Amino acid sequence: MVVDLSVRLGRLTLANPIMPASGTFGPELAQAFDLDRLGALVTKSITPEFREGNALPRVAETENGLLNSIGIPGKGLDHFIEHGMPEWRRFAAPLVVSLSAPTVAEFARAAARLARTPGIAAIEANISCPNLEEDGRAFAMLPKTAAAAVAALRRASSLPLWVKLSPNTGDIAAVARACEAAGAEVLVVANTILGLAIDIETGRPKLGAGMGGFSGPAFKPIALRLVWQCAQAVRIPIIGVGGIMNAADAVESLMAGASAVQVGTASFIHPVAMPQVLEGLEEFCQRKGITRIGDLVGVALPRQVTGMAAE
Amino acid sequence: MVVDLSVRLGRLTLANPIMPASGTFGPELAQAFDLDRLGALVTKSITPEFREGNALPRVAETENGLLNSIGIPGKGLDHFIEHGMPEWRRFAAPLVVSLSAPTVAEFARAAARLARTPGIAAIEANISCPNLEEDGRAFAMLPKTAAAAVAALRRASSLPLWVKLSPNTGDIAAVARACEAAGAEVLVVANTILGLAIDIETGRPKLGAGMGGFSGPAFKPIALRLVWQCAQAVRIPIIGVGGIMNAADAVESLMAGASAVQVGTASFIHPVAMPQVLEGLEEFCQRKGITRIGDLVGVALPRQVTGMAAE
Amino acid sequence: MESAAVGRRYHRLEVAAPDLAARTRPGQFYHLLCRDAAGNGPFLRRPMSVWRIGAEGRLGFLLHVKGLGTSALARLRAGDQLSLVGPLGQGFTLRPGWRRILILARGVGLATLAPLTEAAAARGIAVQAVLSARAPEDLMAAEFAGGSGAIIDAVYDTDGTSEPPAVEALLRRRFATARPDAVFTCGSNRLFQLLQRLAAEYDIPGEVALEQQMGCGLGMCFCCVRPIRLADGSVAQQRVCTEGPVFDLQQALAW
Amino acid sequence: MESAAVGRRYHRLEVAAPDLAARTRPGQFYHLLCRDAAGNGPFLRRPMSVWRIGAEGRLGFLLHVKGLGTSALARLRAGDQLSLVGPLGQGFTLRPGWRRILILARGVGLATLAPLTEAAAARGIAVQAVLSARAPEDLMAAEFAGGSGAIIDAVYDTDGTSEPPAVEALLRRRFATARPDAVFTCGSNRLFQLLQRLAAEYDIPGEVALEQQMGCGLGMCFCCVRPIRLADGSVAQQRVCTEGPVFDLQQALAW
Ligand SMILES: Cc1cc2nc3c(=O)[nH]c(=O)nc-3n(C[C@H](O)[C@H](O)[C@H](O)COP(=O)(O)OP(=O)(O)OC[C@H]3O[C@@H](n4cnc5c(N)ncnc54)[C@H](O)[C@@H]3O)c2cc1C
Ligand SMILES: Cc1cc2nc3c(=O)[nH]c(=O)nc-3n(C[C@H](O)[C@H](O)[C@H](O)COP(=O)(O)OP(=O)(O)OC[C@H]3O[C@@H](n4cnc5c(N)ncnc54)[C@H](O)[C@@H]3O)c2cc1C
Ligand SMILES: Cc1cc2nc3c(=O)[nH]c(=O)nc-3n(C[C@H](O)[C@H](O)[C@H](O)COP(=O)(O)O)c2cc1C
Ligand SMILES: Cc1cc2nc3c(=O)[nH]c(=O)nc-3n(C[C@H](O)[C@H](O)[C@H](O)COP(=O)(O)O)c2cc1C
Ligand code: FES
Ligand code: FES
Repeated sequence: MVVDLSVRLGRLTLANPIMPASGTFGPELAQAFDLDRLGALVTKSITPEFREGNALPRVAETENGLLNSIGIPGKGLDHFIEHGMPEWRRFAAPLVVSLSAPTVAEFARAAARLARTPGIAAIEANISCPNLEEDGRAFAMLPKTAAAAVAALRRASSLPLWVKLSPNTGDIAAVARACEAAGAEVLVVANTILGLAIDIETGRPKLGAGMGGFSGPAFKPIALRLVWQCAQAVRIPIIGVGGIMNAADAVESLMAGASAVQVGTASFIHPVAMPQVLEGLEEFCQRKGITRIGDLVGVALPRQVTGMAAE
Repeated sequence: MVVDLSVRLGRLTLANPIMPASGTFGPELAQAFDLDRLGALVTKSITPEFREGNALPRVAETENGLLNSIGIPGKGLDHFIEHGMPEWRRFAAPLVVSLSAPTVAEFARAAARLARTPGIAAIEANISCPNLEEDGRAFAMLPKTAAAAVAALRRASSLPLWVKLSPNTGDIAAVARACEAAGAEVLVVANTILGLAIDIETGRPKLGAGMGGFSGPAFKPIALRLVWQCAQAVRIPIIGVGGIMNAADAVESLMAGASAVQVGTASFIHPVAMPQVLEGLEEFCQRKGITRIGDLVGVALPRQVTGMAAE
Repeated sequence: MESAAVGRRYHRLEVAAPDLAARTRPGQFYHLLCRDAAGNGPFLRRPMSVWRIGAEGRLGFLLHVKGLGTSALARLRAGDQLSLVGPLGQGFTLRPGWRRILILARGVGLATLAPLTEAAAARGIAVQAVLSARAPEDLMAAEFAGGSGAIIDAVYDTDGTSEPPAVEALLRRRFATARPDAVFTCGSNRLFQLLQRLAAEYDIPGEVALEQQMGCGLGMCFCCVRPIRLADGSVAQQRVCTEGPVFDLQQALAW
Repeated sequence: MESAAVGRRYHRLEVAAPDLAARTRPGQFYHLLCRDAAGNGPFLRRPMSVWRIGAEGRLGFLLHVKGLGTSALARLRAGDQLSLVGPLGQGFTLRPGWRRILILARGVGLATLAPLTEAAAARGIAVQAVLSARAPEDLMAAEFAGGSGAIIDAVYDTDGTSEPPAVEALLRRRFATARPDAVFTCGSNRLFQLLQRLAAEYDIPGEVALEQQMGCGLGMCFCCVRPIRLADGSVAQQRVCTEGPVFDLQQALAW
């Protein structure tokens, strides 16, 4: 049985619903498998200016999860367009550029630059990266600040606009609705949740920066819940991210209302995690007699509030 | 070496910092060990009126955590005072009554009743139980609603007032400060975080209620971060809750700024978890040459913002 | 510890625990930490009925190997440790003066009822049993009867004899011939409903052992409730781990 | 797979991997999934230097058994599987024309430098080594030298010979007598700083292999950076997994 794995995300149609999560991926992974098997490629977040990144160590593990405090280091937008883009353009899969900026104006200026750069399929606005200097605050913490950033991005560029939300907000549904209203075409749910680990021998936090972003399997039930809440709040498609390690996890995210999924931390443990998720997803559909991957989307949502396809 | 395990929590001094988390404990545990070894006893949340509880199943497990949607079932405050209290008064350890109510007025009325009931050492106001009918909203989601509940409770009763916060808020520090200002004597950080799990064979949520509260080891890095944020926001003592399975976890919570800890889910896996945590804590202090448990409190906090004892 | 497969889908596990065995009554359960020798297994414990209460101080469990927990238990071998909490819950009632009982069990439900059979035999109570299984190889009649001498009717999905109408006809014949003083069941919602109706019609007392996912197993969390019709006609959520797992046949509600 | 304890705190692990061995250069590392046969071990992979690149297609690692990852690896036995990603990173440089090199290693740092010793010997380059260890039983001179014929000075904490002033005096003597064309180090911040200073004074090129906690091991996450002084004098965060783990001795900064 042939399964139609293609997914429609706003103006884009992807060959399949599997793509990397920003910051956990790079052209380096082409050593492990053919990146053009992915539904899309997503760059690490690019900032307008050079950024040093956070104090060391930047990574710590928990029993079933990962804490990181990378801090979006990078050489800035000019360097990305000049040196990063040519590298990405070697691949045929649609390229999504993740963009982060400290202010609305800088977000808009950078988006305008990207819109003039050939070879970009969509912008993923990372309005959710926990800003550690402000105790984890980010645009995506409140509907108002999120909408302001999204509206400015919408005006600045005509590229498909994906918006990545934060699990650290107290009201994800309101933030999702505000982003939809401000012109987001796709919601990416979600970035890492703030966490902490302490080395009890030294009495110091395990990360140099203190707190960090928590990802991986331990985060999955929370990420799924956020997808489920957003799917009931908006009509635009959702990309599920958080703790997806295998095909069963991807199915769970689709059933919770995601139209596609991103795989992050899993690639650190198994560089071939993404093609494996893709194969497993196809096998699941075959076993269940599902001919279109879209038929899985949102089946677990409460019946009354969803207009989506159900079994 | 003798370790002084006693802790001061507002007006109360407890013999040691280990106590159960509300809803995961009952006099039934006396079959497993002598409950008077605990620093305090904490009842499941009592509501003014009879409550049926949520749909079934009410529990689901993840790789390293637990989802529950119990829904605070119970026979109400009258029944608790008449039948519950005599059972609790068989124990010598201080009794903390967890109280939950749907409105500020009902919270206050119930607290006034408890203040007139002999044998209660403190009230733990559960202003954080995710109210599933309102998409997880609770008093503890916002500083304003939290402060309103706390202020009313403060006026209604002269008992020591502990306030249990929610991890589902977007600004735990602001909620903590609001509770402190409104008269909370101790903060209990934190209740469960909203999560979801789906049975991919049936396409339905694993819990009858859909979403549920997530607890256990997978939740620990988040719970620790909340303790750490609150410890930097307020001067009143904090009780750390979330994912504490063993003594090392308890030490981590103390180092993050908690003065005492509550153990929840761990008791389901090992009914003797609490006395084991207590023994391990004492051994840790002995190995490290720490003579007062209070010397561990907050040692991992950023130096500049804490006035607490550090090594 | 003794560990052995039983047929294709079942497994028995026997541990030496003389103190516990002496305190365990038929129908009670244990909460087992399902971790294999390497420590792998699900996060929560699993409730398991006591299937054998050996005179030699052995405690036996009969598992339907189904998911994470039961498969971890089935990986245990002689010499491995098993962490168990129990005995827990309320067992079956055998009133003085009863001479004959009838047991209706399906699948692994027979594990829960097996110790009742032995206890009845020990008191000289005759046991008439109807066992339902997918196929003859799944029946486990020997695992059920032990040395109790119970008289067994077997019904199967494979030949249609386990269909409710066929079982109803069989039960009516047994009610007429064996005239049980009480009936007991476990393991199937359909059979429970059938037995509840017939027992009411014949005015025979009875009990049913229920299942429910558990958190603590100790009565503390209220995860494991089932709706039960109380004596006053009202319906209340009762804890399977504490008020149950054995409930009055007429008070239990179908699930 | 071959697995054996080395002394009290070390362990060697050798796997048959001819394709990988053929592509591996001294100083490179592999990212190992540290799961024992039962699947227990830490969440993240651990970077491990290649310690042996066997002619017979074997790849060897030498572990200092310290925490979750290394102890899970030390539990592996013949017949078990090991998931490895690599070879990764930049190896050591041996420039044509060099005749003599000096190696300064401490603890398990010698694992990283051992294949360099073998490679040097194969090119007819003489190796003078100073190995530092807690005590004679921790030295592992044989594990370091293999069949390379390296000349080894051993210094120990137990007799004070490993103190920086003593090591400095020893190094100055060796610089004078052995006149190395290049120097290499790994395993100690103090010894790195000492060698950096002396090599600058004697104007000898050198390299150091650095460590850092890793996320992906593939250059994607920027978890593993170290500050490195670039040719233009500026300091930039470089990835140990990609630009390293081997860096120019003068460009690396103390940690
Ligand atoms: C009082 C009591 C006595 C029991 N006695 C026995 C016994 O003697 N032998 C035996 O094999 N099993 C018994 N069970 C069931 C047992 O506790 C396990 O739940 C069951 O074996 C599945 O566990 P698992 O980990 O293998 O499967 P899982 O991976 O947990 O689950 C497999 C499937 O079973 C469902 N399931 C899990 N637990 C239950 C439950 N309690 N009730 C209904 N469905 C459930 C899950 O939702 C899932 O769909 C008993 C349960 C109770 C409450
Ligand atoms: C390029 C490279 C090559 C390496 N080669 C070897 C080798 O050949 N043999 C060997 O035994 N080890 C080597 N290491 C270190 C190894 O990766 C492990 O980190 C280390 O052995 C501890 O792992 P663990 O899981 O046993 O201990 P853990 O439980 O992870 O940690 C024990 C302690 O070590 C600290 N730690 C963990 N990882 C590192 C690190 N990378 N650097 C500094 N401190 C750390 C932890 O913070 C903790 O305090 C290498 C590291 C790198 C980066
Ligand atoms: C090391 C690391 C770096 C990350 N960097 C970024 C980033 O630059 N931009 C971004 O939007 N998200 C970033 N994330 C978040 C991931 O894209 C993803 O949202 C999160 O890790 C949850 O998914 P996972 O559990 O599959 O890893 C990063 C995550 C990790 C672990
Ligand atoms: C089954 C269950 C029931 C709970 N009931 C309550 C409750 O009634 N009141 C309350 O304040 N918290 C309740 N909680 C939350 C716990 O008290 C605790 O805050 C949370 O479980 C995190 O701690 P843990 O990871 O140690 O379990 C409950 C938790 C569980 C697992
Ligand atoms: S399982 Fe906790 S009350 Fe029954
Ligand atoms: S470990 Fe990820 S970049 Fe080096």
